[in-house]
Amino acid sequence: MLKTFSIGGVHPPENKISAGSQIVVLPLPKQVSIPIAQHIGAPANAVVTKGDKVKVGQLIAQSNGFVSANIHSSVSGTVASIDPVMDSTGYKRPAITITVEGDEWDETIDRSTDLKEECNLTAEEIIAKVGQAGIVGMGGATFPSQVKLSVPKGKKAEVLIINGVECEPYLTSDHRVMLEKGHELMIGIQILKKALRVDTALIGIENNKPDAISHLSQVATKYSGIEVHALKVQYPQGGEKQLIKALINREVPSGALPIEVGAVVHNVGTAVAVYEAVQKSKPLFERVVTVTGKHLATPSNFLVRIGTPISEVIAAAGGVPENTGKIVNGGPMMGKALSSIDSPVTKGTSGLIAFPAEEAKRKVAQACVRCGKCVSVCPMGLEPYLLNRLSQKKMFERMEHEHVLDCIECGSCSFECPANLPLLDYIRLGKAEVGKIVRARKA
Amino acid sequence: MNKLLAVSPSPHVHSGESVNKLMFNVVLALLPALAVSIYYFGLGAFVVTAIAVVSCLAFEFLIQKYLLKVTPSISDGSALVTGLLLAFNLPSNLPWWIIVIGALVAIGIGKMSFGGLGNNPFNPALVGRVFLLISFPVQMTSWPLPIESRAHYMDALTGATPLALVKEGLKGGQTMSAISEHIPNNMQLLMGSMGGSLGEIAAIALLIGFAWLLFKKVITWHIPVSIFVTIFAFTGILWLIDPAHNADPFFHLLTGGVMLGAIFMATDYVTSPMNPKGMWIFGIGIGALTVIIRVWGAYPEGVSFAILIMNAFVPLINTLVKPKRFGEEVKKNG
Amino acid sequence: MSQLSNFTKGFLRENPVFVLLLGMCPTLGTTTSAINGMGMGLATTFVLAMSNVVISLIAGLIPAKVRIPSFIVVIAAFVTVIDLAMAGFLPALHSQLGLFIPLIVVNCIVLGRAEAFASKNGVLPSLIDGLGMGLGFTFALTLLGATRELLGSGAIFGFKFISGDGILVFVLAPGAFFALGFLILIMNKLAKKQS
Amino acid sequence: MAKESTFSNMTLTLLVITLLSSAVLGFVYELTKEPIRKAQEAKINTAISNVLPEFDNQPSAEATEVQYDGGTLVFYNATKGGEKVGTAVKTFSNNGFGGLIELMVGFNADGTIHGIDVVSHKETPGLGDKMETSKSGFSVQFQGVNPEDFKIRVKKDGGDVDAITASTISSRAYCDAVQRAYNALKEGGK
Amino acid sequence: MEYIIIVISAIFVNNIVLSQFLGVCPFLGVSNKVQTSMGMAGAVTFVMTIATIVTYMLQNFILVPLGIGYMQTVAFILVIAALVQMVEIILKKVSPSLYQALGIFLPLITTNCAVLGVALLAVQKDLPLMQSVVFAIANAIGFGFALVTFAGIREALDLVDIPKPMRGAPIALLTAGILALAFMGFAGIV
Amino acid sequence: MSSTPNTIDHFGRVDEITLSDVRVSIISQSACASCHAKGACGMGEATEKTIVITKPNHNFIVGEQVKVVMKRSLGFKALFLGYILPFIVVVLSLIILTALGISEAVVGGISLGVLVPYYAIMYYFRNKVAQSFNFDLEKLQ
Amino acid sequence: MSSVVLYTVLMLSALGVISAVVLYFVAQKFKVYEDPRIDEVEAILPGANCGGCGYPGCRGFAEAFVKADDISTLFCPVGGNETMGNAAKVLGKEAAAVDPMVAVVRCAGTPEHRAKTNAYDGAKSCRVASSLYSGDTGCQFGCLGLGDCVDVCNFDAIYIDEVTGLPVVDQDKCTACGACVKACPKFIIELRKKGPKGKRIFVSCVNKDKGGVAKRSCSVACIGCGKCVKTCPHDAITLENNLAYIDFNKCKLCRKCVEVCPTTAIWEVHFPARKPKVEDETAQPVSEN
Ligand SMILES: Cc1cc2nc3c(=O)[nH]c(=O)nc-3n(C[C@H](O)[C@H](O)[C@H](O)COP(=O)(O)O)c2cc1C
Ligand SMILES: Cc1cc2nc3c(=O)[nH]c(=O)nc-3n(C[C@H](O)[C@H](O)[C@H](O)COP(=O)(O)O)c2cc1C
Ligand SMILES: Cc1cc2nc3c(=O)[nH]c(=O)nc-3n(C[C@H](O)[C@H](O)[C@H](O)COP(=O)(O)O)c2cc1C
Ligand SMILES: Cc1cc2nc3c(=O)[nH]c(=O)nc-3n(C[C@H](O)[C@H](O)[C@H](O)CO)c2cc1C
Ligand code: SF4
Ligand code: SF4
Ligand code: SF4
Ligand code: SF4
Ligand code: FES
Repeated sequence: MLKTFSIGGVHPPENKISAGSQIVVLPLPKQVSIPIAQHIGAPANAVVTKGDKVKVGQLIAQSNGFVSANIHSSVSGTVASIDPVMDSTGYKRPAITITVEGDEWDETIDRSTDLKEECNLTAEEIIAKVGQAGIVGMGGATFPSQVKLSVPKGKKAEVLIINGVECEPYLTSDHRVMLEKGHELMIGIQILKKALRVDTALIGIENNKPDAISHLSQVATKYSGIEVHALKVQYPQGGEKQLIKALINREVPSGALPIEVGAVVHNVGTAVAVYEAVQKSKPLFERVVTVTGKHLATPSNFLVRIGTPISEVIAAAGGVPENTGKIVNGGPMMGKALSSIDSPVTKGTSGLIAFPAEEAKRKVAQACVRCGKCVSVCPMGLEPYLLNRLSQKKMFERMEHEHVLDCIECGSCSFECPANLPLLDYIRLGKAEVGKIVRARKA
Repeated sequence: MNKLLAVSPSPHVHSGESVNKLMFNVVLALLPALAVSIYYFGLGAFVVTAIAVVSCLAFEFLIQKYLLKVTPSISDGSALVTGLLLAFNLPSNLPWWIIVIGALVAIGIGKMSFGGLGNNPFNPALVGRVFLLISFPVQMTSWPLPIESRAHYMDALTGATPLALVKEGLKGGQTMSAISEHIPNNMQLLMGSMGGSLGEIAAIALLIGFAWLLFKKVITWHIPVSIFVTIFAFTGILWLIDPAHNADPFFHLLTGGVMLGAIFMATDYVTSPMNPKGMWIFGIGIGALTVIIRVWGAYPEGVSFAILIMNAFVPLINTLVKPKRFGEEVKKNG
Repeated sequence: MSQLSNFTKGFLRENPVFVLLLGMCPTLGTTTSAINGMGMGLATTFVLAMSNVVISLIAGLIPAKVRIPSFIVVIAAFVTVIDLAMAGFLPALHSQLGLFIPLIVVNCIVLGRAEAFASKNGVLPSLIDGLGMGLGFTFALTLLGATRELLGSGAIFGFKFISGDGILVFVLAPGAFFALGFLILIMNKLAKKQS
Repeated sequence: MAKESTFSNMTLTLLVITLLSSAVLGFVYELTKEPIRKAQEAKINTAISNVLPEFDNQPSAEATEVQYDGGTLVFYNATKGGEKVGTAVKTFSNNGFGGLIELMVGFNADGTIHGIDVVSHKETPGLGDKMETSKSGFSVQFQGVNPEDFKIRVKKDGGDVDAITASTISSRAYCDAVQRAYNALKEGGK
Repeated sequence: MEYIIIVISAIFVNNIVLSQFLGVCPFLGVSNKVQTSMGMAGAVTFVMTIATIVTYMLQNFILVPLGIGYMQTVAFILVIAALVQMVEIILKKVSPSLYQALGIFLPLITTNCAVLGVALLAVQKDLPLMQSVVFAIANAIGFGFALVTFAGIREALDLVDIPKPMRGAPIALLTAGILALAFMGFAGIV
Repeated sequence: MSSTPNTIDHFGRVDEITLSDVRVSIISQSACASCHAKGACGMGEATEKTIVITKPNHNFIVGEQVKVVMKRSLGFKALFLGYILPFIVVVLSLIILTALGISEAVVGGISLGVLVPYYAIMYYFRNKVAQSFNFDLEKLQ
Repeated sequence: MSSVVLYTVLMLSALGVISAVVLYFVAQKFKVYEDPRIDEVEAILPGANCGGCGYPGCRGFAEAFVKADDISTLFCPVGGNETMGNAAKVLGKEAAAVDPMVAVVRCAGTPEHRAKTNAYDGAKSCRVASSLYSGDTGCQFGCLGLGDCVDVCNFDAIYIDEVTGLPVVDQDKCTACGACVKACPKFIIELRKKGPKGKRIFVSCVNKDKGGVAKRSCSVACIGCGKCVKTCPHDAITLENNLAYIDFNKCKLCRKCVEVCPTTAIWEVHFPARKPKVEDETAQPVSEN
């Protein structure tokens, strides 16, 4: 039996259409808009002004606090404006818009493709470099990585877990990264291990990516203390709590961080970014984005500069087909639907999925028949049907008691509900309200 | 683009499961039992089922449309299931107007008063059935003989159910060995050759339905199995203590409504607990109450009552028995 | 408030059973037939009217703190009177109503009217109030009894309308709840229509 | 209205009220004592006259009580013109669906049953209560039979009595009570 | 054995609320929170037991010897009312904080019907003291049992959308009716 | 009313504030609160209960609506000490005395009588008991 | 008289005295007095138990009202002045009249003025939608039209107009309880003075975007041009974040601002129709009643 996590989980159709497409470098856009808030935490402070000339990799916004991240220019050119730009939620948020002129990289960046194995930096130096490079989690949460590497006093990291699960249907960017950048990944992992002062790293990969498993297993033999584990295909195995449970059979306590059980989880993309930052001094200004959809002309994986308009990325994959009903930024289970394709690609954009109109519309909700399916699939052991009701009835204190804050918003409940109820819609709402209450109480 | 993009919160995909499909699968699972019933009871089984189903659907439609003034949702199939199960709990010679009253009670009182599908605390079909049982004890306890009365509806020849024979016999001071001459053997019980409500007789057909429901993941095994285990253990102990005055556990499992109740009625989502732990408590309760009523009560059969009583406990079970949460055990130390 | 509306309010607008939901025990427990319901209602009416009268007379003389016990004594006395009288003159009905006759003493309506109305008003209004409330109660019980009797045995006040048995539950305990539930529903609807 | 509450005026008020009420009550009790007794007697008397042929004595005045089967049976002898016309036996059974059932069974002088009336029972309305003479003809089948050759048991148990539909338990208890009355009568009541 | 019969009968077969119709008002009115109804059940158990002991003594050692059994109603209600209040005063005097905690925990204990009814029933049944007490306790448990179950259902119903006209009393009564229907399954156990 | 399953809360009104205490009267939240006859039903006289909270954590003004919050376990503890334990004591003494074959009048008398020492003991321990019951006042937003 | 009567009298009297003693102590310990005026006040209150007054239910309010020394801070929005007057009479006091208020919807973005840019397909709740994204039109401030305000109104005073997709307040039913104001995640509804004969003037827009952006997303948006501010003779209008706001305490209903607003973002309701041009009938629901 393959390892997996213990409670709940679903298995949506995988639809990894673009799994076979090699990563293609997307041509430079004419203009990029780089939001100053692309991560969890405080927005960065712009350090350029309108009219400034910038190079690729140049710092344009400075991290603003412990939980925040630097932002670098992804192109070279002139800063056209620092104005609010519509982001993927439709709200206008401050962004640095740059008109592209050529492709001049910052001199410090090592643009060669050779592998650089050795790393003689100390843990602190590594962490500092990761912070400077503005690396945030590429697994979707965009949490500043240097924060996760700074193990709090009194806690000790025992194992590094590398998240190559990519349990979301459709998405293949991590899969391609593992296949095409296996060596970089391994070095990145060694660096992360050093930063965390741990001896072991476990890479968890779902069994629907046998090529990645065998490739990495083979590469890993060259390095000490890196194990590759095949996992049963089960959503949301990529959730860090689930992955930790699957790999080392420990449960992160409710409300606690993984470090509580001695684990630190990083995405494969993050590890590669760490390699590039530490060994090549390359900040995070581009990422792999899967562009896919059943009716898309050429489902692809692109290496995209941050700030590129989403419309251009999709155009490169053949453009938005005629009967597209919905475009999602991220995976189909957790991604955000776009209200317009004019917003830019950010550090958290792992994929863009176009759904044909007939799959886009939700079905009409019926009455909850209390079938308990939502309860049985919830990986956190919650009772979504109840949370949904409580949220609708605004009974937030009881929601807190029913542990709504444990919800990882994986969407398994809404996915499974035969009555097509928008469970997560209301749970998320309630979670936000409860969060407010809890914060107010602490204050 | 000429059409507007849809925007909704995640997730953006769905399993494709629907209430209608679930209900449809329950109907499918009930078909073998219906077939057996029509084989044994013929016309009566057919007429009673038809009346029950049609009147349940009709009442649901009328109440939703004219009293609650909402869009009728009879197409979700739940009223169809209620109708079928109500019919399955009735003798096949029940006069039509009694069936209609039963359907009205089931749908009107049991379901719609609480707001319809998903809201009712008690199993609607059983509310209807028990209401009838208490209101029309004579009609509700005369059971057409299988096969012999196939061509008749109301004027069928009637007899007693094996459970009633045993109860009467024991009350009249006979021992099991004397009684067992008059009751069918276990094989006959399995195949359904006995008097009884039209859908409850054929254990084998009901078990086939069970397998279908499990296969289609409509229900989980917890509730039926916990009921079976409890009844088997409880009656087994009584039987071991005094085999002369207690029927054997197989007899208890195969007669009356145990199979029908455990597989199809106790598992009604709306009126059963939401997680396996709760389901076990629920099932054990039903099993124990069934045996208590059968052995010591006035009624020869107690499954319906047992399920209804345990239905009443479901809200308590749901608040007290929670699913195992991720990360809860470790929390105690930390 | 005019005497008339004082009298009639008990029937619909402030009906103790349908609107105020008071005295549920006798309401449910004694209404197996219209005649039983009516008997219970009238017995209660008697106690209600008489105790209201007496209490309106003596209320001024009673120190506040012993109001309730004094009222209880008065009410209990009248309950015993009606209990004894029924045992003597209506033995059949008395045995049907059984426990619920002595329980009139704790019927919230009786003490409620004594406290809320009789103790603050004159003799005549108190009498009218007691009669009105009591008859409202009687009306509700009779209606409920008639409904249950009709559905349960096809008769009203013993007159058979339908041959055969009727729907037996209605003369049993669950039927009491069902019938009252639906009657309240209907009364609510009627009250809404009126206003 | 409310007067100041002091210990003494509270005690005094309550004392006066209770005094008055109790006096009234005592008076009412005295008044109703007789009617109540009469009503109880009348019930027995009606039952006796319902189950016996015409008589001209006061059977209830000459009742004899007999302990039997853990309960009490009461015998009422009826005479007409000094000649014995029959005996009414107030009998019981504890096996009713609702527990105790009390019957008045009237026997003719020759031991045949003349009539049966229900004195009290707690059987279910609509089911067991059909044993009441006013509710069904159940008791008719006992009239004129001699328990010596008419087996007072329901047919299910091998007797001659047609049970009330769906109320075998009540019917059994009924038979039980009748049989008890007959047995007692045979043994010593005469 | 008698005790078992008394207990089963009072809790299941002749449940005080669902089949005897005593204490219906608090059943319908107060019981919408499980924890409150549990508290209520506990308090009622105590009050019923004490009240039954007191009324038992009153009946058997005062009223009956004096030949004034008809004073039952008046005497009982006064004694019970005084008793309940006395418990409160004593509690308050003895432990004010405890009393306050109860004040927060419990709404009123308005179970007059049930308490007086049980006291009267116990006396009517002519049970000896010990059995009367068991009878009272069993009824209190039956009351609590019905109350808690019902509160559970109503808590759950709070989360669903009951049709407007059904809200409040009608749905509570229907639910109670179905509960009573289910409890009829226990018929005949004792 | 949104009490989490771990706490019980109750609306009340501040009646009086002294240097160290706040006196709050509890507004009955049971069905009785909206019942027109509440002033009248047997226990109506005690509808409004006052509780005293020592040194609350906020400033309050007289007449303010507040929420009195108590741990649920305390509620059950109060129930136990106030009703369940004396009940057990009474029933136990009943059983023991009956088993000893003493006459009913005595048994009844004594078993009721044991409540006197019970309450005496409670009285003796009242300060200890008092310490274990504490409530909080919360402001209503 | 028989001994029965004697015993009866004796026993009852004894009981009477005992109760008196018990009750004496009860009386000492309990404050039993419940002010009867609470009942009277409660009877006067509308009984909606809506909480609009800030108390848990009408009874809570009645108690507070009777106990309070100063009743001027207490007001039942549902009952209004008349009710408060009556309630004050019970206490022999005088209730200060409060200007009647009404809920006002400050968004005029009908589909005609504000084109849809996407199709919302989530749970039918404004709060859910607004926590997800800016909305299904170009205006990130405007009404989402999913009716959270309608759901919370206890008085059926607000409904979504099928044509405009915007909520409409029925000013006769609205009690100004403020529930909808709290429910709206976009802060679109405001309680404003009802005005004499319902006449009131307000800016029916909450868009804070700069003029051009605002105008592009909605043709009747307030573009923050400031003309009204200059025009107003009573200094009632302020401009903040590109949005004009009319202080209803200062507004004298002169209607001058209405004329100058280039986008018809300022509404006047319940005024007699103007003689010359009325530009856009749909935007100006003079018919609102
Ligand atoms: C408020 C907050 C504080 C966090 N602090 C730390 C931290 O100190 N150390 C750490 O390793 N991760 C920290 N994390 C990161 C989380 O463990 C987690 O990796 C991140 O939320 C993304 O995980 P997900 O994509 O599974 O949601 C923190 C996250 C949040 C939201
Ligand atoms: C439901 C759920 C599913 C997730 N799936 C994945 C996944 O498939 N791959 C992944 O790398 N991260 C996934 N994540 C994010 C991880 O929890 C975690 O944030 C990440 O592995 C931490 O690494 P990072 O900080 O380098 O991104 C998922 C998170 C959640 C809540
Ligand atoms: C609530 C209820 C009340 C009943 N009342 C009686 C009754 O009063 N008398 C009786 O003989 N049977 C009564 N029964 C029926 C018995 O339980 C039993 O089914 C019946 O007496 C035996 O059936 P049979 O007469 O058809 O053989 C009652 C059943 C229930 C559930
Ligand atoms: C597995 C399953 C079992 C069901 N059993 C019943 C049943 O016993 N009685 C019934 O009325 N409806 C039954 N239904 C239909 C439906 O759930 C029921 O009518 C709801 O209680 C109505 O709210 C069942 C449905 C399913 C899916
Ligand atoms: S899966 Fe849907 S229908 Fe089933 S219990 Fe959960 S919310 Fe209800
Ligand atoms: S979204 Fe939350 S509640 Fe739903 S299944 Fe996932 S963790 Fe559970
Ligand atoms: S419209 Fe708003 S303010 Fe007016 S009554 Fe309704 S909820 Fe209250
Ligand atoms: S006014 Fe606010 S709450 Fe009402 S529909 Fe518009 S956005 Fe929703
Ligand atoms: S509790 Fe019995 S009448 Fe109210």
